[in-house]
Amino acid sequence: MSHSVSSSSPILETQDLVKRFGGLSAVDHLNFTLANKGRLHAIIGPNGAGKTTFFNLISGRLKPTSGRILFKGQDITGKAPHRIAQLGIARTLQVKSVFDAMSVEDNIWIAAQAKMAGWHPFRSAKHFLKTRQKVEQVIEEVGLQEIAKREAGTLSYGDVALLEMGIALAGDPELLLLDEPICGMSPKETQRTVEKIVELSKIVNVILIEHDMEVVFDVADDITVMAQGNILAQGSPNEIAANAAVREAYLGFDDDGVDAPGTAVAAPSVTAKAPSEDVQAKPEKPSAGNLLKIENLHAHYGKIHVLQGVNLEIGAGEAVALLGRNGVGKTTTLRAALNLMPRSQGRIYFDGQDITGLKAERLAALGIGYVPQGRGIFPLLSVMDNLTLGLPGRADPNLLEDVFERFPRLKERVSQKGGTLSGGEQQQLAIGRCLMMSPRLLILDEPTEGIMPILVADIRRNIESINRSGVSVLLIEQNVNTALKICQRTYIMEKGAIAFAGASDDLRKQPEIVHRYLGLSMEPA
Amino acid sequence: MTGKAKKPTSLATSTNGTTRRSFLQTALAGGAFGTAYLAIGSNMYAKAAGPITIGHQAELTGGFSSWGYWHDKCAQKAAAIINEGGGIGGRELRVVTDDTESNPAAGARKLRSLIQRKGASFVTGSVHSGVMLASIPVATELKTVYFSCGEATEATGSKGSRYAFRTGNDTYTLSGAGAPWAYENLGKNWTMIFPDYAWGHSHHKEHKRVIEELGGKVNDPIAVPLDSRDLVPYLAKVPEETEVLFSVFFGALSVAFYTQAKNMGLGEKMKMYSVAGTIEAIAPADIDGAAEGVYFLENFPRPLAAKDDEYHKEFIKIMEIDPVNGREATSDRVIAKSHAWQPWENLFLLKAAIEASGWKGKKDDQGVIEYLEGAKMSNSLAHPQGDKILRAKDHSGILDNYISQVRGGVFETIKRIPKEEIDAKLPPRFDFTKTAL
Amino acid sequence: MSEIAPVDGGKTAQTPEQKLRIFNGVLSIGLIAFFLTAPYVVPMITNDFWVSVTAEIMIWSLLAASVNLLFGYTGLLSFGQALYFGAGMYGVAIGIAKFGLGFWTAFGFGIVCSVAMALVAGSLAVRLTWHYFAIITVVFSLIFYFLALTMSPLTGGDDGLSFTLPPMFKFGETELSLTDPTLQYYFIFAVVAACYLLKWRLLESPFGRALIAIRENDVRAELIGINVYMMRLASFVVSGFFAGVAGALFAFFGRYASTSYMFYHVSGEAVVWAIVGGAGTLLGPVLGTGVLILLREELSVYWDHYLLLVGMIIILTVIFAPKGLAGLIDTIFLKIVTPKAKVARKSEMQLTDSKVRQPAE
Amino acid sequence: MELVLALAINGLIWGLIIALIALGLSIIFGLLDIINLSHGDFFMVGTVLAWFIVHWTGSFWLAFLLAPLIGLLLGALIMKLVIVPIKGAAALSIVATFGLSIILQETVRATFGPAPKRLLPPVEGTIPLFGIDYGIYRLVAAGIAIVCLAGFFLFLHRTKIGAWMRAVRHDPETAVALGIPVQRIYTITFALGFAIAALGGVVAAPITTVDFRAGVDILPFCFMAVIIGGLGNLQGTAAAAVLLSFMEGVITAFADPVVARIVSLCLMSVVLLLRPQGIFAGAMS
Repeated sequence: MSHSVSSSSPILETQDLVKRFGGLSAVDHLNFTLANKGRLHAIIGPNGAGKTTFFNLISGRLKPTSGRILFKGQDITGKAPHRIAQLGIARTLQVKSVFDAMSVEDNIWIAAQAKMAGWHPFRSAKHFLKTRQKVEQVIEEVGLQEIAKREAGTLSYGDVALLEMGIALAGDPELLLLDEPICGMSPKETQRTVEKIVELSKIVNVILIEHDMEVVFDVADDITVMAQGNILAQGSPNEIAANAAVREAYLGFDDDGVDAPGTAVAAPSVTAKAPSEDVQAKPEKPSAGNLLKIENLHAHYGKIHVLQGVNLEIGAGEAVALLGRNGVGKTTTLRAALNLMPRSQGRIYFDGQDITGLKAERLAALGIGYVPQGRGIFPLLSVMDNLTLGLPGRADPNLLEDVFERFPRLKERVSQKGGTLSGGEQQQLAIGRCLMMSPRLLILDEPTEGIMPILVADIRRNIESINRSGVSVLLIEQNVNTALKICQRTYIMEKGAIAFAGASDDLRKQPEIVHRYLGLSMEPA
Repeated sequence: MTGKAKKPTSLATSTNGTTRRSFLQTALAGGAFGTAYLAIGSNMYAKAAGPITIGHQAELTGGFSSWGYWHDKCAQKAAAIINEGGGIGGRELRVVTDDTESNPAAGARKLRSLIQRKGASFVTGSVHSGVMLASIPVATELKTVYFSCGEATEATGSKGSRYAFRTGNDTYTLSGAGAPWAYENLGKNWTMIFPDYAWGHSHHKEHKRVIEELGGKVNDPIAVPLDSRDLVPYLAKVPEETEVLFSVFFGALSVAFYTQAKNMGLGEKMKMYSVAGTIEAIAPADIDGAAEGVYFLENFPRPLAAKDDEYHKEFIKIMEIDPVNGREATSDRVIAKSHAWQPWENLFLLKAAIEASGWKGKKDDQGVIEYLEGAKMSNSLAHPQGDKILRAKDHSGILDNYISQVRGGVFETIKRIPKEEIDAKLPPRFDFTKTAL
Repeated sequence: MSEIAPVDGGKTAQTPEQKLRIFNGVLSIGLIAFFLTAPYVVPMITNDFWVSVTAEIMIWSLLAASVNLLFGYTGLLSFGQALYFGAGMYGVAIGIAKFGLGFWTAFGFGIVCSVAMALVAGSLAVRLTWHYFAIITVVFSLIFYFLALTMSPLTGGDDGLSFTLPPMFKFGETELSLTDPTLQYYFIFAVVAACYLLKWRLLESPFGRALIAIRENDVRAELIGINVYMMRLASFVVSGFFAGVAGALFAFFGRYASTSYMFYHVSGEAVVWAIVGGAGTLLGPVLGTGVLILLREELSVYWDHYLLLVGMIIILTVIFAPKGLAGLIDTIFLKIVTPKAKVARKSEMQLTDSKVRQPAE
Repeated sequence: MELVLALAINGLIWGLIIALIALGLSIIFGLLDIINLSHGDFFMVGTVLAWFIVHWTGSFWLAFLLAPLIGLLLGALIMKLVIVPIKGAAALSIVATFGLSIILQETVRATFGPAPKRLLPPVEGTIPLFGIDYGIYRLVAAGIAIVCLAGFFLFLHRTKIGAWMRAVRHDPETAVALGIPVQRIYTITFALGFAIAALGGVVAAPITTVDFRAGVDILPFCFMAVIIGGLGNLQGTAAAAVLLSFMEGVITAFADPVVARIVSLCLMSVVLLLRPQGIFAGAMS
């Protein structure tokens, strides 16, 4: 694989591109140039780096706040999406979506014919020979011949992804934007799709947003790393792999002194035996007996088999972390376990009681407190209402006092609306709200996400002290170090199943596992 | 009330025995028909050429269903009497009823249904102006005599035809009958308030013409949107100097009008005058005095006392209503008396026309039409509303009207306006007799 | 999966889907044959009345079809189709009664009125989707309903405007006019059939496929270069055209126009017909309109309060046959044809699933 | 000028009553995403219940208590039998509530009868108001409407169920996780929507009429208030109802009432096209 971006005339260029949502700059003075060379260009970056917003700006779904976008030298800033598509930029969406009620053929057909749709209202679609040839060609290119007549809604997830690409290709694009094409796929599907992407990149310019670093470093010719709406680094995979700033942005280790396991970029690659065996390995029984036990949990989002048999246990008084890259199914595990979404299979036990069929609303009373991702504060309700919402009757003044003692800020703002609090205060409120119900298990989904760094340590200390008071904790966290500090044991998820289970201390000693599942892990160049 | 009204009626046995029979015979004999058929017993018509079917297109559901119930009941009772008296020309009378849902589209369809599906040779039709106007072209095209009961004057005017008749009043005759009296006795300065659609505007136009011809002053009209529930904004616009507030509403809107006008004390400041349609199927008692003191132009006065004769008495008895309020004995429904007599009388009129013209089938329709044009009906059980004529030229009924006032929750009739007076004031404006069939 | 792939050589191995297509084809041909022969066949069985009911069902089904084109194929639920129906109806009635137009010119005038109305209203309405779209279509239809009501000298208001039919053709002395019921029936049949044919052609064309694509996924449609706004507008105008033709036909049929046909209840009925019949199917509107009108016609004979049953039937259909009668027929047919095949396919799916579940290398 | 003032005040008062009915429509829409075409009939059922209760017990004030309670029960029943089975599919809900509307009207016609009736106001008499005599009950009704509106907002903001309703509307999943019985809240909301409309029926019955078709006329106006106030925005709905009615009152003083109606409808189109979130959005939340 080769080096940096060459300097022929660019197919895509953005000049000082800015997109603000309220006060937040999702894309911040971005200058990006892509040469017209038929290379596979990957964009990576942590969540919220502005990658998808960038795609949305190019494809016209969002209008930039300022700046310009040039396609083949032509200014396309602010043009309608269909115009941009007609000019030759095709894209796929992060959440796979095709025309479900139409056959595979027709899906591709509609894309091939899109530019002329409406101009031949009386001529049967079947009679457009050129289009038919194009459709056949595309179907062959993406390898969907077998299932060309099937209705798109009945396809497997992997086939849908291929179809997505087929749809994108059918419009004869000169630039193809792929947004996490393999997200949520089974390994087999991943392999097939990645092969296809590589093939395509020989025909057309491809920009790929992807979280699976293995894939990115394997196939990309060039990589752009985005962070906070701008470019953090750009270069060949090797250059990126060696870039310290990138690793930090990615692994998100705190700077509070602990040795980040990611220091060893050149760490030896994980041997083949590690993952698959570990997946099946059941964690040892915790000493105190199981408080929560998740057995063989399966779940689907439409066609996507998101959870493929998750097993997880939490002992009484234990703090357990559930880690994994974006999209591996951590939040889904929680939602499925808490009966917030339908399961396909699996059993859940809480304190020995089978709660599998129980209504979600009953769980809180059993002692499961849940702080959802994004905190789930009700913005129009007062702080007091938020705190006492889940309680059956009046608030216990002692409990209330405890919560206020723990979070004095909440007491000051008790009659303010929840929506007016800062992120950190909202997090305090969300935790306090659970504590009001005297939980035995506190489940937190990314409690430090989007919180100012100063407050992160505060939240961490609070979780620790809650745990010390005897409440079990299940923590989903992007910030590996925070998680490892709080929790005695750790599970790592990969592709909808538990890939690693063990003591946090063990994990600290095995940075390569963290790399394997969470961070930059790559084959040696 | 059950749905049995919908079945074709044939009265197999007389429950009231001979007393009833003999009364009927006398009563009918007093009518305008020949007496020959009276000899024919009720058991004989079976031998004749089969039943004669007359369709009845009525508002059994929807906005006008409180009226439609009575139209249906009147038709059924009349048919029973006719059959009891030997049918029509010795043939049994079958009345088939179809529901218009108070909706013009359904109404026109039901008219086709009556004629084409159920084989009606003649139809007595709707009291809903929209249904009636949608139906007349259908009836004309299917060459079937059609009686309407609605008041829009177009039915026997610009939208009429040789086949369309009406024995009751329209806005033209209503204005000619009542407005001069009201002008003389109630006041010279008029304000008119009415629902903002064709029927209301038609009333306004006709009454304004009469009052202005008499030299009175008519203030700006107040048209109330049909979907209004709050009438105060409109009532507030009634000028102070108004002496007579003329209103035409129907159903809920008229109850709302009386209620709210009463609440605002308008009745104390001016005379309130209206037509019977406004208070059809509603007893003044049921709206708790809201209509107290209002003058109404009726054509079939509610209290027996206003037209105290045996035919009226028998009509009341047959319809099972009380002689003061017109309330049904078996329910709390109140008769829509000024309109519902029309299907009753239309059946008797058709009977007369059929028998007089020797009608045997469709081909003889011309004879029936020619009989109807200018037909005279006289006070009898067949025509309990009283003497009337069906004018030849404009196919309109000319009949006695009555001025009543609500006093102490009941109607009190103060004046009869004879049909001759009305006829003289209202020359026909159309002539259908020249139209080819 | 392979069972879906066409089997070379013989036609013996039909998939359930293929059988369903054939079944639907037979059903359609049967329906067309019925409509084609109704004026002769129906009186043999019952009487002339049902011929005119059949004609009326065809007209109303066209209004339901206009709802269906928007909702079933474009994903926009219009609650204001009565407006374009009314425009077509008044175009004809006013054209004949007030401007003295001939038969064909009045017909054309009615259609032009409705299309123009749809173009103006649609250019605003299709900026919105879903709830907002549904509501703004009602608002537009109410505005014009009230306007028509106030302009009663022109429209006749609630009492309506009736007119005498001008002749269709004149050959010297002989005049052809819709007063001949058979001619009227075939005129309505021809026009409605032409509209359905047009609808079918449109849906088979790139335009129709673009509409379905928009219904399925408007974001994706936009991203592959379909001008979603223009397509929706075009669909809106075409459906306004169908509603307008229906209105014009109804004016001819009744020799009458009235504002009461422009009220939102008429639009509501059309939506009910379309959804009860089966949104997104070509024949659904005919089925829904036919069944509901016939049901009302028959039930009303037996019970004063038959509307209770009509309401219940509507609710039950929505609960138990959310894809409408057409969908129900298809489901039943598929169940009869393929009890075994379905089971087989299911187990195969599970197999695939379990394969996927295995941990990968 | 006096007339304008009188009409303006009348508009205000009538608007308060409408606000009560529209509020029910708004909470059903806001929480359940259902366009309820039978809402006018919920109101109508309220007027009929009031009539029956007054005629059986002779007490108007009892109607205030009983009619909403019966409305609550009917609402819960309808939720269970009609709304839950269609799983909130919006297009289907429109059709289902259309059918429901037919059923409610026909049931009332079969039991109460087709003829409109009047219900005497519990308080009679008039007071002079800018040159017209104004029914005292209207002022009482406005007072009751204010109390009910205030009571409802208090309920929404001061009680647990109210807080739950607001929470569920914002984020049902988190609400469930906190132990809030979301399904039951949905049912309560629908039932409350019915109850409020029925209460509006009791208040309005002595002013208008008791009639099985009363809902048909009131529905479009309620929808206007809900849309102009912003779909699902409760305070906005109440404010819009009052504002619209006030505006129509003022316009009626100068122009044809249908013109006033058309102006309202045009205003509504503009709001939908330019500010579909309603004119009060932002100001309220």
